Amino acid sequence: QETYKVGISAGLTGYAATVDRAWRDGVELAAETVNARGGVMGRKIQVIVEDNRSEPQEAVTVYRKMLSSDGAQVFVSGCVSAGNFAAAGLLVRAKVPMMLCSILPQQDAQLKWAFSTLPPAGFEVEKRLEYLRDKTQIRKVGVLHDPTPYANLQKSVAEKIAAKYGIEVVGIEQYKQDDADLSVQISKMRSAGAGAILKIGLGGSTLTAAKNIKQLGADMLLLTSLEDIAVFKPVAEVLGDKFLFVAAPSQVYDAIPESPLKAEIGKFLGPWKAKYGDRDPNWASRGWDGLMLTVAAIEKGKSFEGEAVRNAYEGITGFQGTTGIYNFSPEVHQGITENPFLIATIVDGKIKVVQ
Amino acid sequence: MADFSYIPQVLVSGLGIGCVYGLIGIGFCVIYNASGIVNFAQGAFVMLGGMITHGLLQRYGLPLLPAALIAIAVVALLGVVLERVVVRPLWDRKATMFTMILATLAAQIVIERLTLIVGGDQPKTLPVFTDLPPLQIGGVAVSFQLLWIVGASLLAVGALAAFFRLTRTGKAMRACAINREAAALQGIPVSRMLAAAFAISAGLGAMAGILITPTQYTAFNVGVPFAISGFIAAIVGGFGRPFGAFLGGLMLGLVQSLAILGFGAGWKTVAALSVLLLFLFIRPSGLLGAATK
Amino acid sequence: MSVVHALPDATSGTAPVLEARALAARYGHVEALHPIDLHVAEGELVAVLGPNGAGKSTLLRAILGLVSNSGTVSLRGTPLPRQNPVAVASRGVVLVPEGRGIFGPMSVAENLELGAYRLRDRAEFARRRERVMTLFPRLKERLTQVAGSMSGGEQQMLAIGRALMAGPQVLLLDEPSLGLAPRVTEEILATLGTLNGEGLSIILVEQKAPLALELANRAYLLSVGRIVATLDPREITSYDELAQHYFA
Amino acid sequence: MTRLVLENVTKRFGGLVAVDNVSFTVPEAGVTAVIGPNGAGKTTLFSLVSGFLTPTDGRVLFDGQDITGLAPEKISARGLVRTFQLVKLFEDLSTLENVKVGRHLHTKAGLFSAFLHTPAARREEREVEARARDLLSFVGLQHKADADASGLSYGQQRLLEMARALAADPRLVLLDEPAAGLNGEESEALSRIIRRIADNGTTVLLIEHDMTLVMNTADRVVVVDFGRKIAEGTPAEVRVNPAVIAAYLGSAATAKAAEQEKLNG
Amino acid sequence: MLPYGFAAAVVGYAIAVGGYPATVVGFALIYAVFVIGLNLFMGFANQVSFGQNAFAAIGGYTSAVLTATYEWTPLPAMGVGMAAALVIAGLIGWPTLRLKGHYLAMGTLAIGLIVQEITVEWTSVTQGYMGLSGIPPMGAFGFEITSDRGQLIMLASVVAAATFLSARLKRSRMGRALSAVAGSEEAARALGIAVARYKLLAFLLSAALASLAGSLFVHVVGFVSPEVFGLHMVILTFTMLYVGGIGTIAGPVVGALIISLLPETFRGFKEYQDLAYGAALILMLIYAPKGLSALFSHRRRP
Ligand SMILES: Nc1ncnc2c1ncn2[C@@H]1O[C@H](COP(=O)(O)OP(=O)(O)OP(=O)(O)O)[C@@H](O)[C@H]1O
Ligand SMILES: Nc1ncnc2c1ncn2[C@@H]1O[C@H](COP(=O)(O)OP(=O)(O)OP(=O)(O)O)[C@@H](O)[C@H]1O
Ligand SMILES: [Mg+2]
Ligand SMILES: [Mg+2]
Repeated sequence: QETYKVGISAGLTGYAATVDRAWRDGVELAAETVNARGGVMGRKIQVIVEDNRSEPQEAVTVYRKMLSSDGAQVFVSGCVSAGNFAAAGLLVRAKVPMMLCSILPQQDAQLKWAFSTLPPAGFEVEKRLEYLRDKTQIRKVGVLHDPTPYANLQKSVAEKIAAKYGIEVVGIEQYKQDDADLSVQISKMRSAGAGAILKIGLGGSTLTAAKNIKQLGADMLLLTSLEDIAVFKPVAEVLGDKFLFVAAPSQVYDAIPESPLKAEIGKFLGPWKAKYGDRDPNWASRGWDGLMLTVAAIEKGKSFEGEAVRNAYEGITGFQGTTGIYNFSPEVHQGITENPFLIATIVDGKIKVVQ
Repeated sequence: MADFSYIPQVLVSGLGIGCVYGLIGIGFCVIYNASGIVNFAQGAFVMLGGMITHGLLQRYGLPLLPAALIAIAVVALLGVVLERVVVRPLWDRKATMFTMILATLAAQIVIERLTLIVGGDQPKTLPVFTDLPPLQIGGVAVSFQLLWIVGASLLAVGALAAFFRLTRTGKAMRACAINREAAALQGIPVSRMLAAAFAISAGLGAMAGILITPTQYTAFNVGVPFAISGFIAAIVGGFGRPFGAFLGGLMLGLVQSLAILGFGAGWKTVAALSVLLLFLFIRPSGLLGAATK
Repeated sequence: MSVVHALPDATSGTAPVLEARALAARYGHVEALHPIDLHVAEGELVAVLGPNGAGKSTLLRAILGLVSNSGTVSLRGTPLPRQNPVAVASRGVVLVPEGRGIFGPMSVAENLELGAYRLRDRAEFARRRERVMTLFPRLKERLTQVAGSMSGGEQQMLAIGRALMAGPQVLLLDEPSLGLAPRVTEEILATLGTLNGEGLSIILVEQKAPLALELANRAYLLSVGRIVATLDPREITSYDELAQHYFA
Repeated sequence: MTRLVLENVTKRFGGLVAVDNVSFTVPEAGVTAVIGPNGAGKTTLFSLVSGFLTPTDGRVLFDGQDITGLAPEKISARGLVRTFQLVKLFEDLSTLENVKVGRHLHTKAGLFSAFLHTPAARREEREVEARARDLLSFVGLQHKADADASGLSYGQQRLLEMARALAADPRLVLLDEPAAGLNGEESEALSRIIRRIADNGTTVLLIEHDMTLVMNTADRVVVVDFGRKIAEGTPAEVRVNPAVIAAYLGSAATAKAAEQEKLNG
Repeated sequence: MLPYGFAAAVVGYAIAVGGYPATVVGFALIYAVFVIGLNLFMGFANQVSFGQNAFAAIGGYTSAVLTATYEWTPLPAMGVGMAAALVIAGLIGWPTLRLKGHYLAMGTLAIGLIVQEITVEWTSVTQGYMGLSGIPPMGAFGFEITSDRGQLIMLASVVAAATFLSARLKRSRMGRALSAVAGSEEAARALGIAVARYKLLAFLLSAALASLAGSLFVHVVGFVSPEVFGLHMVILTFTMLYVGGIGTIAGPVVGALIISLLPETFRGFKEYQDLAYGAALILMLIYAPKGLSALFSHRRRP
C-alpha cells in the first residue's frame, strides 16, 4: 500500500535539540494517531526524520536526502530557522510545501511554500506586560534576549509596545546561548531601576539567569518566554515565586476551562502522557498541530500533490489546534492569530496559572 | 542621572567567571606539562563533573560531598580510559600533536553524545555549597560559591605547582613531555606517567565542573564553550603554567565583563579578544612568560 | 697486528654481564644492523668502533629496545624484555644517547635527580650526587641553570652525570667525547677508566679510536651493520693499521 | 683584506657574561679557527656574528659593513652563512632537497613562475639540482641523496649541514664543530674538504675541538676562555702557549696530538 | 594516482546520480578548496591556524551581500571578497606570524571567533542569525549554473585547479622554502630565507582559498547565516586535513570527501550516528596517522 511521506528536518542535536526533539515526537505521535484511525484518504503516513544538527548546511543535506532519496512529499520541520531558509529554495523548485516550527523565510517565492505554527512574536511579550501592569507595581523592566531571530523580534516588540502598558524598558541586554554568566547584564539592568527582567530565549541560560539574580541578592522578578517545564522546575527552586513564565495552554491543561481548545489538547495529551509520562507537552503539541494541519489540508484539497497541499493550507481557517485556532490565508502563513498564552508560576513543584 | 555604582559589582562578576575559566585552563596545563598534548576533551570532563554529581544527587539521593568525590573519581578514571584507548595508540605511533588534538576532539564528541543518550538534553544544575545570601561588601554582593571557586582554584594552583616543582613524580611527568625517549632511558615509566596526567587533569576538570555548576546550568553540550574559554585562559597565561592559566582566566573574565558593560554582550568576544591580542603583541610570552623555552 | 676472533674475556670464566645474541635492528625495510653476537664481561670496558653510518648507535639503541629489533639481549643471564626501554633501563642498563637527550627546559639539578628516578635511598642519592659533582665541578656551579642553555660540552657532562646517578649495572655511552674540549675529553675518558676500574661494565662507542683503545679491554669493529673484527687493543700498534680496518 | 671584524663584542645572559669584550679580525683568505673550553662562548660568538643573537655591546663588520643587530636572513643574504652545533636539518626533506634549500639565495623563481612552470623556472630547477648533487659528492653523501635527512647517522648529518651551507655560495662560512662525530680518518678527509673550500675563495671560520684538524687545517687560531680572547696566532704558536695548554688543551692531549701527527707521518 | 582515482570516481558517481549524493559531494568539494588552502599554511609551512573560517566568512558574506543586497554579479563580488580576506589576513598575519606556537593559535582562534561574532551582530548588513537569502547561483556573462551537474562540474574544476597549483607550488623554490620554514626556522634563516615573509605568503594564499570556498558555498546554497562559518567548520576542516594526510597534495581532497561521506554512511544509526562517526575518526587517526592518502601511496612524500 502506498504511504504518504512526511519529512522532518529537525535539530536533534545542537542548540535546537530540546525543542526539536519534542517537536519530532509530537509529529510522530500525531502520525501514529492518524494511522490508527486509518490514515489520510486511505494512505498511511510515514514520517522520515533527519537530524540537521541545528545547522543550515546540514539542513540542506538532509532536506535533499529526504526529497530525492526518500521521496518526502511535505515537510513538517522543526525550529531551526536558518536551516529551513537554506533549504527553502530547494523546496520551491521541487514544489513541496513545508509547515514549520520556525519563523518564515523572507523571499516571496519561498514564503509562498512555507507555513508556520509559530504564534506572532508579540504574543509572549504582551502577556507578560499585561501581568506586570495588572498584578504588580513594577513599571520599569529590563529585556534580556539572545541573538536568535525570534528573540530579536520579541525584543523589538517589547521596546515598541511597553509604553502602551505604562511600562518603561530601562535596559535591553543581549546574551549568548552558551554564556556561563549573565550577572553583568543583570547588574546593569538592576542599577537602571528595573524591577523585573523579561527574558527571551531558550535553554539553560534561564537557569543561569536565576542563579545570577540570587547570587547578586537582587530583588527582581524573572519573567521568561515559552520553554520546556523541565527547565523551569530547577529555576523555581532557585527563585520561588519571583519566577514567572509564559505558558502554553497544553502546559496548564488542568487550569484551563472546558472549551474546544481543552478538548483538542485532551486528544493530544492522552496518547502523549501514555507514551511520555510527565514530559513537557508544549513543543510536541505544536508538532501535533503541524501534522494535523497537513492532514486537514490533504483532506480539504483531496490531493497528496505538493501544489494542492500548499493551496489547501492557505484555505485552512478556524482550525482548532492544541495551541489555539489557526487561520491561514494567502497573505497570512503564520496561522495563530489570537493570543493563547497564560502566565504561570511554580509553587511547591506545582504549576499555577496567575494570569 | 547615570548610576555607576554597579561597576564594582561588574568587576566582581568578572573575577568570578574568570576564576571559572582559570580553573578549566589549569586542567589543560596538567596534560600539556606531562605530555605536550593539548587535550580538547577537557571541556567534556568539566561537563561530566557537574552531570555525574547531579545524577548521583538526583537519582541516588547522595549528599553533595560523597557525590562530588565519586564524580571526580569516575571522571579521573575516564581520563585514564581516554589515555589508554585514544591517546596511547597514537602516542606509540609517534603521531603529531595535532593528530592527538583531533583525536581528543573526536573523543569529546563521543563523550558528549553518550552523555546525551544517558542523561538527556535538559539543562541541570547543582545546589550551592553554602546556601546563604551573598555577602555584602561595600554594596557589592559576593556569593559564597564564588569564595568556594576562588579558594579551590588557588588550592589547585598551589598543589600543582608544588607537585610539578617539588615531587619526583611531578618532575618525571615534565620530563616525559620534554623528551619521551630520554625519560624512558631514565627508567621513568613514561606510559604510566601519561595515564596519571590524564587522571589528574580529568579529575581537576571534574572538580571545576562541580564547583561552577551551582552558579549556572550544565548540560551535555556545555563542554566546548568551557574548553574554548579555558584554552584561551591557558594561552594568555603562557601555556603550561597553572598559575598563569588562573591569572589568564581572571583577565579574560574581567575584560569580558567590562566589554559587556561597554559594548553589550553582543560584541563582548570582539572586544575581549582584541584586548587580549593586543596584550599578547606587547607581551608575547604571556602573563608570566611561557613555561618552556 | 692480530685480529683474534674468540678473544678471551679480561675476566675469563665469569658469565658476561650483558650478552647479545643474533641481535639485529631495522628502520622500516632497511636492516641497519645485521644479526650480531656481542658481550661485555664483568668489569670490562668494551669499545665499539666504526665509520659513520656503520650502525654503532643503532647497536646501542637495539640493546635498549629503542629500535625495532630481533634476537636476544640478556643481563647476567636473564633475558631483557624487547622493545621496552623503560624496563631495560630499570634493570640498570643505562644509555647516554647520541645527542645527549637532556631535559632542556629543566634545571641541571632536576636533570640529575631524574637520573636517579628509580632510587629511593636518600643517603645513596646524596652520595652519588656528590660523586658526580666531584667528577664534573662545572655542573656544581650550574645546578640551577636551565640545562638547555648550557654549552654543548656542558650538556655532555650533564648527560654522563645523569647516567651515573642511576647507578648503572652496565653503562652504554654513545660518543661521550662529542663536542668536548680535548682536556675535558681526556678527563671524561679518565673518569670512565676510573669507574671501570671500580668494576663498572661499560660499552663505549667512540670515534676517537686511539683514546678509546687506550682504555678498552676489547674492541668491536663495526662496518655496514656487521661486526667485522674483534680486536685486542694491546696488539694495535699503529693508528694506520686500524684505519685500514675501517675502510676494509 | 679582512672579511670579518669583531670590535669589543660583548654578550650577557642575565648575570653571565658569555662573550666578554672580544675583538679580532678574520682575513679574507684561509681558515681561521676559534678554540676554547666548553662553555667559553664560541657558539655564542657565532650567533652574534650571524645575527641569531644581538650583542649587548660592540660591533660586527662584514666586508667593511656594519651588520650588528641585522636579522639572520639579512646577514646570510650578504654572504655570511653558518652551521649549527646541534644539527638543524629539515627532517621531512630528503638529503638532496636539504641541499637544494641552500640554493635559495641564488634562485629567484616566484609564486607565478612556480604556478606557470616557466622555462626559466625549469632551467633554474635543473641548475639547483645539478649543483646540489655536486655538493653532496663533495662531502661524500651522494649515496644518501634520496634518503630522509632524519635517517642519516649523526656524522652524516653534520656533513649534510655543511653541504647545505655551502650551497648558498657564502663568502664567509661559519662551521660549528664540523668534525664532531667523525673518526680520525673521516676528520682528515674533512680537513681536506675545508682546505678546498678555502682555496675556492670562501673564507672559513671554524669552531673545533679536534686539535688534529685545527692544527692541520687552520691558518690562524683564536683562543677564548670564559668569554674572553686569551690568545691568537698561528697553530704552532697557540699550541705551545702555556695559557692555552692550561685552560684548554691539557698536557696529555698536546703530547698525544704531537704523537699522532708523528704516527700519521 | 590511487587517491586521485578515488576522488574522480566519487565525483563522477555524484555527477551521474545527482540528487542527495550531489549535495553531499558538492559540499565536500567546497570544503576541499578550503582544506587545500589550510594545507598550504599548516601542512607546507607547519604553522597553526584555528581561524581560517574567518576568511571563509569574509568571502562568503562579501559575495552574499554584494549579490543579494546590491545585485552585483557573482564573479566581481567574489573578487572583492577575496581582496577583503587578503587585506584582513595581511593585517592579522603581519604581527601574529612573528609570534610562536601557542600565540599564533590564540591569534587565529581569536580572529575566527571575532569574525563569527561580527556576522551575528552586524545585523544591518548580515541579518544576523536570520541569514541572507536570495543569493544568485554562480555564473558569468548572463549564464547561470543552476543544475546539480553544472555546479558539481564547476566545483570539481576549481578543486582540480587548486590541487594542481598546490602541487606545482610544493615542488618549486617557494615550496622548498616553506618546507624549510616547517623544518627549522633557525636553519631556514641561516640560509637567507625570510621566514616571516614566507609564512605570511602561505597565510595569504590559504586565506584566499578559504575566501573562495566561502563564496562558492553561498552561491551554491543561495543562503548564508553565521552558523555556516563557525568553529564547527574549523574542527571539520582540521579533521579533513589530518585524515586525508597533511602536507600531501591529494590529502585535502581525499580527506574532504571521506569526512563528508562518513557521517552520511552512518545516518542509519540515528542517535548513534555521531558516536559511530567519532569512533571511526579515532580509528582512522590511529591506524593512518599520516593520513589516508599516505596509505594509498607508498611513495615517500616529496
Ligand atoms: N631513523 C632512521 N631511519 C632510517 N635509517 C636510519 C635511521 N637512523 C639511522 N639510519 C641508518 O642506519 C645506519 C646506521 O646508523 P647509525 O646511526 O647507527 O650509525 P653510527 O655508526 O652511529 O654513525 P655515526 O658515527 O655517524 O653516529 C645509517 O646508514 C643510517 O643512515
Ligand atoms: N641563552 C642562554 N642563556 C643563559 N646562558 C647561556 C645561554 N646561551 C649560552 N649560555 C651560556 O654561555 C656560555 C657560553 O656558551 P657557548 O654555547 O657559547 O659555549 P661554547 O664555547 O660554544 O662551548 P662548547 O664548546 O661546549 O660548545 C655557557 O656557559 C652557556 O651555559
Ligand atoms: Mg652514531
Ligand atoms: Mg658550542
